[in-house]
Amino acid sequence: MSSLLSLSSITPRSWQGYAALALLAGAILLWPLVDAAPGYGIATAALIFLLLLLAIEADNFPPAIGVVLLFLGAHGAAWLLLAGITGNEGTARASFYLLLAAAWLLAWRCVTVLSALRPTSRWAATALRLIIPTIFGAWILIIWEAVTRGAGIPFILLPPPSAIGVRIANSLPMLAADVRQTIFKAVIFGYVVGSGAGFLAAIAADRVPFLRRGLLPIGNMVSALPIIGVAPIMVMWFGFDWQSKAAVVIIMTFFPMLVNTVAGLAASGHMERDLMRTYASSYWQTLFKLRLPAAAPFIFNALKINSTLALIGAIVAEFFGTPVVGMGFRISTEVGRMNIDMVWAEIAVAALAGSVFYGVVALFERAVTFWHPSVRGG
Amino acid sequence: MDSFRDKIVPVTSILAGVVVVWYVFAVILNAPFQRDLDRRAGETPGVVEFIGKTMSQPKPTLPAPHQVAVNFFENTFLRKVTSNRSLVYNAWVTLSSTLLGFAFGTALGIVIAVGIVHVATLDRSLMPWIIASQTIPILAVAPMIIVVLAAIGVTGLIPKALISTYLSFFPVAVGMVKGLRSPELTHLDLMHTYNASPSQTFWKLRVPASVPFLFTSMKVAVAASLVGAIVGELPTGAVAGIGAKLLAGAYYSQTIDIWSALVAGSVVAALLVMVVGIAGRIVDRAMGGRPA
Amino acid sequence: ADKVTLQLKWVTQAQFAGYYVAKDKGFYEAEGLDVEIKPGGPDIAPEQVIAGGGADVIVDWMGGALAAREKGVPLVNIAQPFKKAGMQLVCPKDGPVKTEADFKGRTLGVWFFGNEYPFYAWMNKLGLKTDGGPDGVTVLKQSFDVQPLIQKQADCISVMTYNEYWQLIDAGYKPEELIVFNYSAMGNDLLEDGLYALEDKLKDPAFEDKMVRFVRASMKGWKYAVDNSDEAAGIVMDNGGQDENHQKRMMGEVAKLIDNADGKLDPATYARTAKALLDQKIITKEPTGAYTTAITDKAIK
Amino acid sequence: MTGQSPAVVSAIKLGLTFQTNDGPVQALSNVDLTIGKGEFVSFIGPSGCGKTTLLRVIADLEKPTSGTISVNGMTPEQARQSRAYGYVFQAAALYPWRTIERNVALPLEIMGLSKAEQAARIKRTLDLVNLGGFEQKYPWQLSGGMQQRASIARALAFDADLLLMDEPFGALDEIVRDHLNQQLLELWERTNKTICFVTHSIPEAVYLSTRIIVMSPRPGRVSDVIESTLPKQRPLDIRETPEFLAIAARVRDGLRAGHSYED
Amino acid sequence: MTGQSPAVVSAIKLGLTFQTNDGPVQALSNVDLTIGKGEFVSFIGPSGCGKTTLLRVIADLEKPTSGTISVNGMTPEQARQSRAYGYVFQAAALYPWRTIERNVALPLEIMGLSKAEQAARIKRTLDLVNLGGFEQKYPWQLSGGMQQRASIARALAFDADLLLMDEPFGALDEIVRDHLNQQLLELWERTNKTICFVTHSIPEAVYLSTRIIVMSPRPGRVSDVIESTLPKQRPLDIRETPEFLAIAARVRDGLRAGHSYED
Ligand SMILES: Nc1ncnc2c1ncn2[C@@H]1O[C@H](COP(=O)(O)OP(=O)(O)OP(=O)(O)O)[C@@H](O)[C@H]1O
Ligand SMILES: Nc1ncnc2c1ncn2[C@@H]1O[C@H](COP(=O)(O)OP(=O)(O)OP(=O)(O)O)[C@@H](O)[C@H]1O
Ligand SMILES: Cc1ncc(C[n+]2csc(CCO)c2C)c(N)n1
Ligand SMILES: [Mg+2]
Ligand SMILES: [Mg+2]
Repeated sequence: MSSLLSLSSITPRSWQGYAALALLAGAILLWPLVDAAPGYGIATAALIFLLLLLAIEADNFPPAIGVVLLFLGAHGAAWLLLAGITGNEGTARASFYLLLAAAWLLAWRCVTVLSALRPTSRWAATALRLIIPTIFGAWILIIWEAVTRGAGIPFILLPPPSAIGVRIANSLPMLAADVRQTIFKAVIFGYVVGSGAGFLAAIAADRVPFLRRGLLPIGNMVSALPIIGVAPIMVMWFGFDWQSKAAVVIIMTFFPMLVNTVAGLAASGHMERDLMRTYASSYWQTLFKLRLPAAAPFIFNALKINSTLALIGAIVAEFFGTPVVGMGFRISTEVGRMNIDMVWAEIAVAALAGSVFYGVVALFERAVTFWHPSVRGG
Repeated sequence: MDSFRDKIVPVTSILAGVVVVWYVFAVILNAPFQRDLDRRAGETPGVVEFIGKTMSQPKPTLPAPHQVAVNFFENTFLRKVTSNRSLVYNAWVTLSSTLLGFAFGTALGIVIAVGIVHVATLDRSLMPWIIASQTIPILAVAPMIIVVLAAIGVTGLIPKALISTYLSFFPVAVGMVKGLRSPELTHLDLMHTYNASPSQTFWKLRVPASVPFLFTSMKVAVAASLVGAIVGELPTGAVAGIGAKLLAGAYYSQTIDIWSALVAGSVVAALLVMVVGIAGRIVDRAMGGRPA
Repeated sequence: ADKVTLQLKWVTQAQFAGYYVAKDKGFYEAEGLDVEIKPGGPDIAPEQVIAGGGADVIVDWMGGALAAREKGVPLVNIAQPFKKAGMQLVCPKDGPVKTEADFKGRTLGVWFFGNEYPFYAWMNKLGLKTDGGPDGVTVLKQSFDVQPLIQKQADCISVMTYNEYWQLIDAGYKPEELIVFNYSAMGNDLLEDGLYALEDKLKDPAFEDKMVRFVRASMKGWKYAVDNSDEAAGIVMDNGGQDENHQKRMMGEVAKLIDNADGKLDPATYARTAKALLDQKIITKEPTGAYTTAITDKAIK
Repeated sequence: MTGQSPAVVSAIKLGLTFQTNDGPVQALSNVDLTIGKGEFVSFIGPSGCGKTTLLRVIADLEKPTSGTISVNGMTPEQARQSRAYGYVFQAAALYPWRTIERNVALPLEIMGLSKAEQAARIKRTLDLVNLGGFEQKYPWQLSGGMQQRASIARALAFDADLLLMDEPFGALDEIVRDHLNQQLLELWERTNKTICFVTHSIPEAVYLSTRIIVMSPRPGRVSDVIESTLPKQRPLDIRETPEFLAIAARVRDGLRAGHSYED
Repeated sequence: MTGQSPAVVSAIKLGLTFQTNDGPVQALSNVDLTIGKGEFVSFIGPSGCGKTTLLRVIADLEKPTSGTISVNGMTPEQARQSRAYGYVFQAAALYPWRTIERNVALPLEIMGLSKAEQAARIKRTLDLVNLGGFEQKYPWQLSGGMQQRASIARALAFDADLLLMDEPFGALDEIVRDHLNQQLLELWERTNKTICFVTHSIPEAVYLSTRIIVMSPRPGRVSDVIESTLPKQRPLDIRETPEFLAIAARVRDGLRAGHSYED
């Protein structure tokens, strides 16, 4: 093993490999990894180097083995680096970051190799589609963890992801209650009603020229009713509970849908519209059989944008008076209590919920607009 | 599209309708507190007098349109535009960071969309995280952003503009990914036969084909940008801007001030969206767009 | 001159008049200091600002400061200009709540963001649950204004003596129509506006000296503000305060909380504050070294 | 034949000028035209002479800028609203989100026909254009000629008394074309429909029509009207008769006259 | 002619199957084909027999699912990358946001030609297809035939050694078609280009080609290959010679054999 990996025989095959090798050399020059007393054990440090060198060498193996080596090498080294920082917080030196950067480059190489794979089975394709963003995301977290702990960033400015994870695990019932209040009540209701209202307003404006001329400019004004101005008013009108948050979400989601539907209704082709004319098709028939299908890509655009806007809207609206539950309530309260890990726990849950929400909309989009060039593969 | 002249009558009549409804609601919403006041004062006013009183409270639940109009007029036209009580001044402060953030956001959104459309690795790895980033409640992180930026010496316009950027790049990115992928397959095939480079296909085909999506997204983005600028004014001490006016109004329950700041914000928003719309139409015209 | 950055807890208003007066009247300059005052805002946490290096000294409430201290930001109280609490709970006389005994089953408006500790300590003392059940109270997170009372969404709301209370008066309530539960008067008060700096920086004699001069000048500013409240309100207006009459009134009320402007921390109130926080598990262990009297001792002879 | 039957289309001094970015384009000028019930009229003329435009005016898809036109004794608009005609566009104009079957069903849905009636008509017309077996395909999965046939099927399914067909068989090979020509003639005889037919093929025009209208460009106008003397019954080999060839020659002459390049 | 000159296109056992929502469609099967330099090869066959698909495989727009193909001795991909061919699509595929002139300029911009050279080529080819005067129009302001001619001009301006043309003259009348046929022959003779030409017109195929490939559908395959015995010099009236008619008859027979309906 050690003869195989004697330094001189290492031959990278990618720029990431070369760069990683250079970083390794730099790390040796700038030894040690940390300033603090316990430091890294010799065995740990050697293992880190071994893993990284294996990963650098990975391209010389058959691709299937190479990918595994890259994956294990990069992530094993990263894990050892992070594990070793315990007890040495805030004392990391350049050498530590160089090794981390090397591991990151190798993970990048791993993702590049994975992206180039042409999986044969559906199952493998799905797995790949999940693995790639996961590695990408994992590295955001790894770097975050390493920097916050390595540099000793104060906990109340930015807690490390591990602390956030622990907090999530310990506060599941509370998070669930907040999600129920904010997402299952305010967001979903507001999203449906707001998007629906924007859609209907666009249809009304399209149907009645008088409304088109009058409603659209006024619709534009609704676009930027700033949430901080509107939220207190909605609390005044609809009370403290989720109804006022839903009202804010309605206002926020209305405009993107209005604008996109109006644009989408103009998107059908001239000849297709002429065809409908030759059938003396009524307004509504043309709408349902031609113009709405042709508008679908635009409408889905709005639905996607709204899926994240609704979430922001509901959470922020809760900064302005709520019962003592809800994601926004928790965030603003826990900031005041310096429980920043709880704040990030809520943010993580929001991000997860938002991604799921968006993903569901995107799946619908693929199913409904299968015929559009952007889905057929452009 | 309709000429400006065609719009005047519909816009004014719909606005008139809004105002009427607004008055009705003002009376309804302000009535309970007025009744409380009268009861404590031991008065029993007649209907007309009572309605009059609901429309002239200093801190009404819903100010009557004329109260807002008067406040708006005073703060817009009767103050020096350099005064920090002038709505024009405050609107300008907000507008400047809106525009900067919008420019950043549009550019960033386009860059991300281009990356996603052209680089398979980015398409697979970046998009989920961009979506996740948008679900982070901005008002929660805005203070931290501003604190961190202030700590490294970045203050003033930039931090506010960055929050606008954060909110506005997403609609552009989503719309442009769709738009850049929207060219007809035969049009792409044509480029293929010319062995056009990706950048040539991009400039000569994908970009023109994405224009309808781009301008639609930019309308949403400019509105989001304005919201971002207003939100960004709060944690920076809320010194000036529409957000500062809103906050001060809220803090002192000056509902009339809040509403006139809201009106100012809405007018700015409508103007911005209209400008983007007009720009879109000019571009469409220049691209030989066929009248509907 | 030595640069000092002060981060306030809230927007520019007479609550912070002392610092603005000290700056405008040249008291800081006289101590060889160049002070920058950063106004706060909703959801801006001064603890974060100082941890991020954005300020040398902050105005904060004791609850927030001790919580931050446990989370690794070693804040130390170096002076306590506000001797009494300005927070109180008010209920309209024609409402259901007349005494503490009436709270059960009622809805109460509370400020969060670290300002909720006195309320929870009080409820704790009264033995009332706060989970919204029939034999407890329902808590609302209250926003900036007094609308919940006007809208009758809450039976009682939190106000500051120097601020929201007057908004109620402006809204047409007469003082005699309001029932007031003042935390100081009930002996439930937790320490409000104090000055906090980082422990490790205080170990540096030069910094400590800077803080001594800063506190001395600030307290001089407070004294001046208390003595000349209208002029102080004017200075606040000059620095971006809103609504002159309101600031004048606020200055008058704030003056009542200052007592004699020596900035000395009352150990008894400190102990009560720390205990209340411990009881509510806001902090988990008895804080040590969370305040020092060294600065005020040197500043005010 | 023109005189006795009631006029289905009647145009007097019809003109249409398009305004474009670089000046007006006179697509039609001074077109006088009367088409009687049951006629089969072909329009032939150089590319860009206004054939499509004329059909579009009849169909109320374009408003004339001068002159008058009536369809079935009404304005084109009223005629359109009474669903007086079926139109086959020069391009197929199929909806990409509908299968071939659903594309043909489109006009039938709009007319509100029963599901059973729809299914019957779809089957009949798709078989007619030889697209049986492609019902479930999407338009982009068909070849160019198949798309065009699908669009013909769609128009035939509509089953109006007046058929406006703009180069329906342009993308089809001779064999299919002959086949469809015969089918069309048969349909026409059986149902006594009136057909306006744009084509570029002289034999096709002569073979199908009772009257051939030759147009010439810039500005688009009628330059010759040729009444066919062929009998109503037309086997395919009628195309070799001297009578047929004589008419074809006359059409060719008219066409050539309208062209700008003489070879 | 096939044997001696180097093969421009050479396909062996080429097959292509599309996967669709309701099962696979075999568009090409077992196609063997060699096209030499300077040949003019026409493809003719019933609608949907795979002509377009074959051209698209040559052009590297579609990957075969079996067999091999080389273009200019390279893979189709390499050939495409060396800009070996110009392609005229069955539909015009003009960019709606470009004027006719700019549409023709598109390939020239991509090749990086000088402005002057671009202008010269644009003028030459637009004049060739008789679209002078329409430079500043947008596609939707042109008639169907004019759009098709613009797309031909665009391919000719590209000026590659191999021309792939998918029914380029489908929407044109006889006169223009004759004219363009002659122009194309002249260009071919002058430049010794290799041309693959899909058409539905038997006379056109015979008139133009050195070889005619008859295809038949389901699955698409080559059913007959007819070498033309006509001389290189072909005046229009060669179409009345018995030799010409004999070839045409043979093509017609081959075509008919591939059709499912016999009349
Ligand atoms: N929408 C339009 N705007 C401007 N000009 C137009 C428009 N439509 C057609 N034209 C012009 O009108 C003239 C006639 O066009 P039309 O489509 O009627 O020709 P056509 O006889 O059908 O030709 P083809 O046989 O090529 O289809 C052409 O010169 C064309 O450029
Ligand atoms: N993208 C596709 N997906 C599925 N099937 C396709 C696709 N493209 C073509 N086909 C099928 O392949 C067969 C051959 O099509 P192709 O377009 O090559 O025919 P063609 O000979 O060009 O016909 P035409 O003369 O009508 O243009 C047809 O049956 C068609 O339905
Ligand atoms: C978000 C928010 N938090 C707290 C208060 C209450 N408040 C008003 S003044 C003041 C003193 C701060 O030094 C406090 C706590 C509020 N209005 N809004
Ligand atoms: Mg036409
Ligand atoms: Mg084809």
